Amino acid sequence: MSQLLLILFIGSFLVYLLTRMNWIIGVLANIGLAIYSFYRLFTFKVGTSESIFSLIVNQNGTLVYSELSKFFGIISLIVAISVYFFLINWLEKQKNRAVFNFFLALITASTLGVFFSGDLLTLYIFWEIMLLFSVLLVQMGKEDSKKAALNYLTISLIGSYMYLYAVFMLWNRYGTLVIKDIVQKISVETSIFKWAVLILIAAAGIAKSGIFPLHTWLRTTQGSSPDAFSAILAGQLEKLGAYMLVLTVAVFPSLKMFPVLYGGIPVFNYVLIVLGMISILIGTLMAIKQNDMKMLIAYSTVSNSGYILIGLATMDKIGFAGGLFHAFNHAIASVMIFLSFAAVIYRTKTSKIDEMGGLIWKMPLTFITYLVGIISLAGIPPMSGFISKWMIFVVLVKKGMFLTAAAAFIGSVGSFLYVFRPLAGVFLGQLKSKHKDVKEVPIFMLIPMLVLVVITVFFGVIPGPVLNMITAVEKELNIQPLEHTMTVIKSSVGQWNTLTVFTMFAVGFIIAFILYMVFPKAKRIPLTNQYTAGEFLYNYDLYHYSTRFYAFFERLYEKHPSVEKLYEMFGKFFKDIGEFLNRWFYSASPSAYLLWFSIVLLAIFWVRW
Amino acid sequence: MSYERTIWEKIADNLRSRSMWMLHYCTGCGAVELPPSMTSRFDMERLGMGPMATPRQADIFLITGYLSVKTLRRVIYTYEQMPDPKYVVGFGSCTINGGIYYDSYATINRVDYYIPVDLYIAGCMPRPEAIFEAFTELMRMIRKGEAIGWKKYKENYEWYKQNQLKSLGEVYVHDEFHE
Amino acid sequence: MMNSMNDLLEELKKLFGNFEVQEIDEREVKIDVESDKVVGILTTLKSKGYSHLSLLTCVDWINENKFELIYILYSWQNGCKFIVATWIERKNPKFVTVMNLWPVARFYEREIHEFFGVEFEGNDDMKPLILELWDDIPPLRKDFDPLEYSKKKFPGRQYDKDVIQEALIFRGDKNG
Amino acid sequence: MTIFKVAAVLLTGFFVGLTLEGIARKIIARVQRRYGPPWYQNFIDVFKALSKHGFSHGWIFDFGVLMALGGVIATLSFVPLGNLVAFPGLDNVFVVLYLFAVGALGMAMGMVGSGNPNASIGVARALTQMLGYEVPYLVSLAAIIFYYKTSSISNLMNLQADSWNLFKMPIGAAVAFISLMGMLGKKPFDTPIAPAEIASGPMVELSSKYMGLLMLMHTFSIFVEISLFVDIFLGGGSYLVFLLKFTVVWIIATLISAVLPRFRIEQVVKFYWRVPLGLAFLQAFFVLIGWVF
Repeated sequence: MSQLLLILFIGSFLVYLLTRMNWIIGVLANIGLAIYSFYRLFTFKVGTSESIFSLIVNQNGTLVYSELSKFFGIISLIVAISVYFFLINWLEKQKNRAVFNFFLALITASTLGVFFSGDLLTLYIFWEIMLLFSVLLVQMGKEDSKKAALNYLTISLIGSYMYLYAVFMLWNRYGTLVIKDIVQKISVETSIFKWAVLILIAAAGIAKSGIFPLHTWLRTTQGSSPDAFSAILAGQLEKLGAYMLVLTVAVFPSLKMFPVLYGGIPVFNYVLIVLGMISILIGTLMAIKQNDMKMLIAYSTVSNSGYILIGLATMDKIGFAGGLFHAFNHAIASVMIFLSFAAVIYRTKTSKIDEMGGLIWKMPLTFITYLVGIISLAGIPPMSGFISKWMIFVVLVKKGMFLTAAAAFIGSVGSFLYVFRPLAGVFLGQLKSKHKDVKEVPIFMLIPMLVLVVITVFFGVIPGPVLNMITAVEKELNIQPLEHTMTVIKSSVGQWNTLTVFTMFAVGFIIAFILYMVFPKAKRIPLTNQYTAGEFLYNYDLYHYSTRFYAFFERLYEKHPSVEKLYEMFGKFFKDIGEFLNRWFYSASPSAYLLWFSIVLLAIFWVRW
Repeated sequence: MSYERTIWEKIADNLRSRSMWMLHYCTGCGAVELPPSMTSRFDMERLGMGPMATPRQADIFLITGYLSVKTLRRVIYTYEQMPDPKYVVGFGSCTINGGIYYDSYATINRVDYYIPVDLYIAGCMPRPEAIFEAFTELMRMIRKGEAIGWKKYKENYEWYKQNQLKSLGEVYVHDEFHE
Repeated sequence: MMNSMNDLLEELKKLFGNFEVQEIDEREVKIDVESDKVVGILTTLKSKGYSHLSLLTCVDWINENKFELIYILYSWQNGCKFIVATWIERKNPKFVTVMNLWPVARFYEREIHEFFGVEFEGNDDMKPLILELWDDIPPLRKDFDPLEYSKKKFPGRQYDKDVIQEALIFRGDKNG
Repeated sequence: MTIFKVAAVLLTGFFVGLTLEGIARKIIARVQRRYGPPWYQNFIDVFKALSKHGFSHGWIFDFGVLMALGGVIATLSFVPLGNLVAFPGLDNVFVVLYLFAVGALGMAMGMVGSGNPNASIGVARALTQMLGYEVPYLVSLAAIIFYYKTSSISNLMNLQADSWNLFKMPIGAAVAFISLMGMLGKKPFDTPIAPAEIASGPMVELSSKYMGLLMLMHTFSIFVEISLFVDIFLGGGSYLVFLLKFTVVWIIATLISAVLPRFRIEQVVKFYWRVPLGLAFLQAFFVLIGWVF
């Protein structure tokens, strides 16, 4: 594993140099690296551990290859490979190609590093590498992306410093940072210590996967980062958050560490579930309001992270599997959606829903990608997204957690609403006259999108392979494994067969098609031939309903409280304090420096740190 | 006047005669006679008829009264949006020969000069009884395959278009109100 | 006639000289003024509370060879109406716009221009408003023959028999 | 064997669904003191619509209609009709309810694909209304699944052999019935297709066979929705008993809708999230503390 990581890190410098020479070769090299590491993931033996450099005395950094690392590694490499393929054409219009490629390669390398880490400090180091380069990538986007990057950096740093504090606490107490050792020792600690450590570690995951209250960076960051990178952000980096959450709820044995409450769920996990519920509600309701399609899906990420968190936090065999499977599905689906958006923006240069329309006639394959993506994201059979949502619903109902279930139901039905908005506004309806000459995107952008479509449909019909990986993870984490066969998913409250559902859907479609063919053929008329209450129109740009699609629903929660505004208030408060200090205490002269320096020194001597 | 039909078309015509969905183009005073024919006293629904909101779903097109030049353009546009087979019923003397507006510069005198009309109901305005008489007659005509206005419109499209152009100038006006 | 209207009339007469007054109702009065005083009178009335131009229309007096322009002003304070009428030449009719007093007059004037052919100087928007593709003299002029136009443009039904006569016989008004 | 059962379910859906729709029209007519159309009127309507020569707005329009009908047929085949169960053990409540969304999504996509803003507004309203009624419905179903520890519809049906859920959990049944009215799109919840406001909403551009196929889809969806209610709350029974219960529920729903005006769409959501959702939580609470009759 250290060898693979070394290859990846050195390879990324190589990618940089190659891209400087010829950017296509650079992208191909990047793809090659990713495919190579994808292949290597299957050759590693689960359970091997290696030690690498030592940073602290007596403490070697360790890398451990577990089922969990394999699962998340596979997700993030599928995402990475498809996005890199996409770049073959997409990067053409981008400035700073070399740096872009270099950072992407580094991010993939450090992401894998996080998944392989066997101790908390190594994890932290890879985490920070990933964070640094993703911030640098975010600010390469639209004009307001600098501000977004700052926002992203601040909230991620809140998360990672809290994590670092937990690391210090653990080091202070045990003198070791290897996760396995800590896990064995921690369950006998005082509850305050346990709470503090786990909440601080979970904070990193919460910040990264966009759970309330640290979700505010997602909207601006996803909205203004480079389009292809948004896919990486949603599919790869936010799954790091999910990994971190798995670490807090399952690797640290929350069942043994905390008293068990209603439904057999540890009290710590209840806190997470409540956060997940709030995230689902906020994500859903805010996504319905957005006019920028990338921001819309960014909020849907908030909501889906809530699902993942709820599923994981139930610590039940179905729920945990549902959470993991949802992480997989959401990664694939959001990459599909963001890639199709990137394709749309590549051609139309806008991401506002109400500035587009009717692109289905120009970009049908992109449309199909988006369609399959949203069917999976919204959790509608026969795509794979439904399977994970089903598992989460089942566990919530089985345990009698009705409030959480209601939130999950709102999120699920609400997702029909928000995913339909870009579908209707961007792809369906009247083609805007300024987009008359838009063409379908080039072939290398289509290939990854369509491959992802096939993957989603395949795992929707035959979820067995993914479920096998998930059960392996569950076994490793001492959770009872999920019962399933290749196509049947069983739970204690009933089962269902994905293949039967798909077959019946096909049968239904065929019946409908036969009926369709039997009866008289319809005449194809253009979209400008419309029922207009008898009036004839000439400007059909205005005849497309896409502005404030759900205005009547938005009106119901217009005056909602906003966390974002609260944070802005804090920000302004600190800025004001800074200005105040600046005005009163700061003067740019050597004597002032000397004065403050001596005051601080005296204070330190006085309290004798 | 009827045409050769296959057995399927005969069955289809039979069904069409029992389920006539109408689009009532309420331009004139005739519209006021429709509510009584729809509600409890006469109850149009027992013949399988019902009002429809859009021309796409409708089978019969009721022109309830005089047509001004402006409304005629819309009538033609709407008529062409209806799916085949479609039937037109003209209400009242205004649609037959202009009625009391025969000398108006703004209303046309006979509808069948511009679109084919399968059936006229005389009267100013026709009472619901007359309307029902007309509908049963229309049902008979559809069953017998005599209501072939839509075929005539297709066959004599040139003639109808020429008449429309003669009276209206351009049929679909493109001015500041249609932007 | 209400006192306030009387006072206002006195004031108007003082300002603009004498004019013919015709009382229609307790709250409605019609004044006939010369065309060069109309804008002044309208301005005064507007400042006195008659702020609503509820109608601007035209009548074709073909025997006098004149058009009569009629402004109906309504006051929302006391519910009274002033009808200001003026006469302009029928041949090459022209008048000034009151668009600057009431923006809505743009459309009234467009309509009058369309139906009577009166030009309003200062109104830049003299496109047809209601008729579509009109191709004859303005239709509400008295010298326009609608029947002839209708016959020319909209062919009627040709009857073999004289149905009117038949109907009269049928009814017993006439012997067959 | 399964093939025959599926065929039987679909044919039942077709004949019973269309007949009962005709009967509902007759009932509404009688409530309004009219004579009303014959009971077979809806068969005539469907086949007449199918026989016409209509217009298509491009492939997404056609595909949407096919997906709508296909999705609903797939859903219908999983619904147990009394003791006629096509897929025993596989008829999961959530699967059925979400498979239902395929049809809804297909219809929404096809109709918005027609490019008419009336259709878009109708679809937006329909989705919003769905957000309104699904939540209380799912919560009350969740209470039942929690109580019986199974989410298979046929199992739920068989487990209430002694006493129906209608009597065991009356509040939940009431909530489900109110939600059912919303699902059926009956007044006062027919906002999405308000003909006088938005020209029949999603169906605005539908002509000929598209209209016919969507009428079939509508019939099947009504059949699925009421069947679910009958199976889960009224104890199913044998095939004929099931149909009897089905008819009774359908007639009651029709009678209620015949005398009510229409809600505005925000009123729909407000109503559902205030009254039925609160009641559904109350029912869930009763189930938790064991207050089941």
